[in-house]
Amino acid sequence: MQLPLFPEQASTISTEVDHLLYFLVAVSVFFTLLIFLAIFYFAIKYRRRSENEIPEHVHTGLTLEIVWTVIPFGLTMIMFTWGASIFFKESRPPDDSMQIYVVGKQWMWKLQHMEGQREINELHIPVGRPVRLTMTSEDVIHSFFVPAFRTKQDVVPGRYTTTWFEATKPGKYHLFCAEYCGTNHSGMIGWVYAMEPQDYQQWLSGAPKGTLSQAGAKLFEDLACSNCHKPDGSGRCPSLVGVFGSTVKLAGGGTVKADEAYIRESILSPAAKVVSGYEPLMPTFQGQVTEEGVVDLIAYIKTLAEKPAEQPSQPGIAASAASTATNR
Amino acid sequence: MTTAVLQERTHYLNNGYGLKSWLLTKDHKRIAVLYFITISIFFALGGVFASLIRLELVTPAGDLVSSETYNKLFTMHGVIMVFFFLIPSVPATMGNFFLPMMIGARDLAFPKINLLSWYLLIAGGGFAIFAMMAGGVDTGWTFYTPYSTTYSNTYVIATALGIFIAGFSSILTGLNFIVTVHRMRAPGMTWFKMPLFVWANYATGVIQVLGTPVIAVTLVLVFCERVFHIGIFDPALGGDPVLFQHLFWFYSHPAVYIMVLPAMGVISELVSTFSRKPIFGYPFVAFSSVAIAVIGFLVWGHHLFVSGQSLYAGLVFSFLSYFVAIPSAIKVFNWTATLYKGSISYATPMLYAFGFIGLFTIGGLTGLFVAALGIDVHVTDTYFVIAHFHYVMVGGTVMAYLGGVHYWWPKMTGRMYPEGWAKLSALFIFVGFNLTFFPQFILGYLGMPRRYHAYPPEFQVLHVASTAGATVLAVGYILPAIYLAWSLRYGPVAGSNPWGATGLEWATPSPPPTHNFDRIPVVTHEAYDYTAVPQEVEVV
Amino acid sequence: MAENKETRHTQPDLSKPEMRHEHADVNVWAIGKLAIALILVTIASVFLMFGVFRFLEVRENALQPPPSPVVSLDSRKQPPEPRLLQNEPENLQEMRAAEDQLLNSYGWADGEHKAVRIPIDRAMDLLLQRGLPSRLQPTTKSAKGPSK
Amino acid sequence: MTEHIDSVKTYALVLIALLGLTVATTLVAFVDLGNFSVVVALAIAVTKMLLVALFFMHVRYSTRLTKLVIFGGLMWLAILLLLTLTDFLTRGWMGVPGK
Amino acid sequence: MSSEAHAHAEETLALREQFDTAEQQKDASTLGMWIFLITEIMFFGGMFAAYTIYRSAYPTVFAVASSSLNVTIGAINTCVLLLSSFTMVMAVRAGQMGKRNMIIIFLILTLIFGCIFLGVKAYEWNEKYVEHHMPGQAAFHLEGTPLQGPAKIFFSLYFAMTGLHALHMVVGVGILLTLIVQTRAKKFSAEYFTPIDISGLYWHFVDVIWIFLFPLLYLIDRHLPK
Ligand code: HEA
Ligand code: HEA
Ligand code: HEC
Ligand code: CUA
Ligand SMILES: [Cu+2]
Repeated sequence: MQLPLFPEQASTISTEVDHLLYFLVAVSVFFTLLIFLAIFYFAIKYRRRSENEIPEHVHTGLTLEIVWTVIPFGLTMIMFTWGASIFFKESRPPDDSMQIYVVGKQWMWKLQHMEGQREINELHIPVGRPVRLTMTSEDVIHSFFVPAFRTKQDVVPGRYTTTWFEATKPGKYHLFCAEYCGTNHSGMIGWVYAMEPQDYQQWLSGAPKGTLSQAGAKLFEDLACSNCHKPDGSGRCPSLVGVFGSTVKLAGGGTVKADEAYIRESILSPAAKVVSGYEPLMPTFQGQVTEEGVVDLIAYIKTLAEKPAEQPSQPGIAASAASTATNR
Repeated sequence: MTTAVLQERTHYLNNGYGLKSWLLTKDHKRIAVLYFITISIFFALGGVFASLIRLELVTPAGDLVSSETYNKLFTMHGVIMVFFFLIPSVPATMGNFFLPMMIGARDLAFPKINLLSWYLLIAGGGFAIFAMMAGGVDTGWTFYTPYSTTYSNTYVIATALGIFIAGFSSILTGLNFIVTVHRMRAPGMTWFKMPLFVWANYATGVIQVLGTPVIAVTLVLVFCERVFHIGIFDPALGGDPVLFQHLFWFYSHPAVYIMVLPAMGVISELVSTFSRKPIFGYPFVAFSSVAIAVIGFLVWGHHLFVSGQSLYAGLVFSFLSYFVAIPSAIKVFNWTATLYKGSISYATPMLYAFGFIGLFTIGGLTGLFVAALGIDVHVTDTYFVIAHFHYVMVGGTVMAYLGGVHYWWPKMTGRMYPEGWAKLSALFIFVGFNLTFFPQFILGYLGMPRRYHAYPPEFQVLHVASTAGATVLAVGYILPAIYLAWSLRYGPVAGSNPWGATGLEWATPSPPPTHNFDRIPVVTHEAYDYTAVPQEVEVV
Repeated sequence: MAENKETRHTQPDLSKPEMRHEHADVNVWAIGKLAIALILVTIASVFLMFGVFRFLEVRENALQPPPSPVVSLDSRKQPPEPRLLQNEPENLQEMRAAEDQLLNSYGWADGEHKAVRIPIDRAMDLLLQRGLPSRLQPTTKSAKGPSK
Repeated sequence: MTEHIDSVKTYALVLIALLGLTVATTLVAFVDLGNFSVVVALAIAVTKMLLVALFFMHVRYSTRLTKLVIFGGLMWLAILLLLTLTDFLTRGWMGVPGK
Repeated sequence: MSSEAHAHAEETLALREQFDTAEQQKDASTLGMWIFLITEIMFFGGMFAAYTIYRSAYPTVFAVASSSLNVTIGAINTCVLLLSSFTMVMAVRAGQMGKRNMIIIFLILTLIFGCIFLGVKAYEWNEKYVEHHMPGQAAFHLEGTPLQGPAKIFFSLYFAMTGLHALHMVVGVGILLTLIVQTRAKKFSAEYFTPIDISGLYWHFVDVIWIFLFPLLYLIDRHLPK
């Protein structure tokens, strides 16, 4: 008969959230006891002795009112600032975090590692390394919730949302969907396996099928992106080399940072933001490419970078290996 | 005072018999009784759904009902309880009955519109019941898109239409209250001599008038999108589901204050009457009602912290959510201070008032938990939130509602309720309530998501405790239904002012005549002046 | 909330209808000022949040590990060869694929299109048929069938 | 209650002003003022609203309570628009998709 | 209210029993109507909020979609509605002076202008239907182009806002008809014309909504080439 009363602390943020919880519980217990004891004490001390007794008038001063306005206000400001700082930390993934793509679909979680591993309702991550999840949904709103990590983030169709965590304790933790999504909402659950780094590497090198960027390269050909987007940027379409992470000047002024959300938007609704100096020729690929496809394309576009000045290619196998590694 | 004497005197109950005299009445007191019967039925219905939910959750596996049925259960439970029981509960019954009498008016400003409001609630309820009979709706009471507009194939339109119509009932009641308070107070009844129950219902009227239209138009847009696939909230066409949540919660947070403010008004009356003392800091308590109503409109974003809303907006809404907590704090402290040096009686309404102050404090303080951004990320959409809002709605408003029903029962029916049974049921309710919902705080922080039909086995013990509490709570609620009905026939006849209260409504015989006052009362004393309590009105 | 100035000592003459309800209404001017104050507080808190946002951002950035020099390069360029492998399993797998491709495909082995590359299995069969160009000791016949 | 009765001339003048403003806003729309054109369009619409409200809806003579009610209504519309915009206009400030 | 006027007005005064004086009743009705108009502001406010968000999200698409609306008809329609407001206020003025036939004339004029407005609106909608601008239609005119999604949102907002506005106009026309009938039945006098007064408020309010709808829907960035 299990009766856990407090969730496991398995991520860097979980201890901070719990410290704020202890503070809030302390304040609440104090005020609850204050109110309950005051009621009981007054109810007993001033119980009605006779039916026609009229209590004498109590002077209602301003000071008391100010006191029990200022003190609660002070407490609430502490609660707000403390909560806001944790929220800020939770919303800003470290720059060196490991990228995982998550696609929520009615009643299952599809998770994709950059190395190509694709998991359903399971996520293997190394302990001690920040993991950043870029998530979207193919149908309704879901919500990626790992109680042991104290993190939750709605997964909204039509755009990307991000969450991150850094596991501190190896183990097997619940994964829930926390935003109602229909019939099997309570079935859209799974497990997060936090593993020691060496176990994780061992798991990783299991049998990777094609990596994300390879699948992206294939898609880039199949969808004929390549015959518009030439590496040298010739023709009437911009080159996509090195576009990821750069700031793009838009038609009609304004600039935007070319992150995953921008690339996704450029693929699915290109008319929304048009690159300055170009016509909105690009057709929408809405419906022709799945969310996973978009994720693969993004992974591929991330790898497009200007080839350095062509070195004399070393002969032999090494050359081909080195060259294949760069000419994607 | 034999029951025979009671029969002779004509009062609002025996002033005309038959269906027509009730269904076409313009008397605010009769309309209040019609509302009282309607919402009791809806409360029973919502309670049955709650009991089925609790029974299902006894076992980790979803084996009592299918998951589709469970989704319909909590949706109908939420919709019926919020829109058809709690929002009309205090304003439509006690507000309708006593607001005019408390300010010395003969009726509300627009009696015909008042009757129309009741018919709108019945029409709206009819649609919701039809939707329930025909197959139910499974979108949750929040109707989040794109599930409610594209993916759910249940009776969303019928339920949305029902809520749309019931919304206008709420708007018109609010409008009626505001105009009545401004234009129809008895001579001498200035704003600061009005009972605090009137202040609370006035503030509620302001929220009803300013908030309800926004959910009305949102439901129209959901209706259009579901029928014409036009795309305002459809992500595939570039629409933004978060915009629906903004429009929905712009109304739905102020709606929770529609539910709690009238209850706070009732508690101000009970605490003052049963400690026979004017409320401590009357202007502060009066002002805090209006402050809650106004600031309540600035905080809706705290339901969207993890929904994809920008972090900056999260900061703004979390900050303002703490502003709205201060007036509630002022009210709780002033009620407690009123007890100091009072002459406190333990009549049942006062027990309910004690229960309200204690449980509303716990519920409100947990509101501060979920208003903190760091905590809410973990506990949103879990049973922690379920516990928070049941504490303030069931532990708060429903308890105050029952306190008010018992307090004004002698005035409404001319009969006293049986004190012994009433105290017993209050005890059942207090114990059953805490046993039902306190474990849900622990479940919530453990990570048990809400709206789950099946759950991991380690949460079972807490769920079983919660279901056990629910049965005790159900017994607690059924008892008053029985002994109050019993008291209509056999209860001892009540005088015109059994509690020695100060309101103008106690200056009329019980039950009051249709025109309330033979002579328009002139108010010269301050509110809650126990040296000038209206004496027993001799029954002619 | 100041109500009308003169306090009501005399009993209102209820015969006249206008005297039968209270005329002192809410002090609109005071509420107007409150409303303005509320607007200012809301707008002030919206901008105050801007300060909080900046403060948290600066604090958070300070905690971040300093970005590696490579990243500061213009992202369009990549550092010269040889580069750290970012995704070892992927690179290993690609190298093997490239080798397999070389080993099992037809193609020109050199720029001047003189020599041809043939799949290794095919090459082994041909070698068996042709036998190895052994040195002059005729005595050691290859174990397998006749040389071609 | 002999409420003040306006002269036909006042109403006629207000009508002409309204018609004039309608023509004006239509023409101004064809002039490229960049994103300033929205401000101009709204300014004209607000002036037309004030004309209709003050003159045609007799707000000039109505009780101060009515004026407060109108001001309150517009303020609530502003609350809905402003606080919703604090979300939509600040998306992406964290440089992270979805925040 | 001089006492003898008070006595004379007694019989035409439909004074509800819960009110003490006619002035109290008129104030209450006016206040009640203004509060109802506030709920209408918030009702349309929800759609204005959606409009603001989507216009700031898709400025170019909204400009292109808005350019397909006929400006001249829109402007004419606005002027028709302003004229109807003028005749409505003249009717209220006639009510203040108790001139029954003037009330009827101006009410009928307002009714005519209102029907013209609805007629023009119906024509515009039909034209939109013919040109396949209705988002619900299968052959939506921008189908397949990248603008298709946001353009559907513009047109759904266009039809939702103008549709609900037209619905309010129809209700207004109904009110005008009842008023005309009641005036002919001599129900109103200089002392009691409140129904005309508050119906006037409603009508002017519906006009003000259109005053905002016209520029926001029809006049988005008209200076851009089509
Ligand atoms: C009667 C109904 C009611 C009331 C009164 C409240 C009151 C409050 N609520 Fe609650 N709430 C709901 C009904 C209610 N709520 C519902 C129905 C939901 C969920 C809807 C859904 O998702 O389905 C919800 C959800 C909800 C959320 C979103 C949770 C989530 O889904 O993530 C938040 C977040 O801020 C919140 C906050 C508050 C706050 C700060 C108050 C404050 O008003 C409380 C103020 C009271 C006090 C503070 C206690 C008294 C004060 C003292 C004893 C003095 C000491 C106080 C201090 C130190 C400040 N509520
Ligand atoms: C607004 C008021 C309200 C009230 C009063 C209640 C009352 C109760 N509620 Fe709840 N509840 C909500 C509002 C309310 N609820 C909302 C808004 C939700 C969210 C829905 C969603 O997620 O979409 C919710 C969800 C909710 C859940 C979560 C479901 C889920 O997420 O999966 C649970 C679970 O335990 C629950 C339990 C209960 C219980 C045991 C009661 C008990 O108090 C009920 C006991 C009452 C009875 C048993 C009635 C019996 C009485 C009679 C028959 C006599 C009376 C009759 C006459 C006088 C004629 N409620
Ligand atoms: C018909 C030609 C065409 C095709 C096919 C096409 N594009 Fe484009 N693309 C363009 C044009 C023109 C632009 C610049 C205008 C704009 O931003 O819409 C562009 C812009 C982009 C951008 C933004 C570039 C920047 O510098 O901001 C990305 C990313 C992109 N395309 C990716 C893709 C992908 C991925 C595909 C295939 C799935 C694809 N494109 C297919 C023509 C095309
Ligand atoms: Cu996915 Cu709930
Ligand atoms: Cu809320």
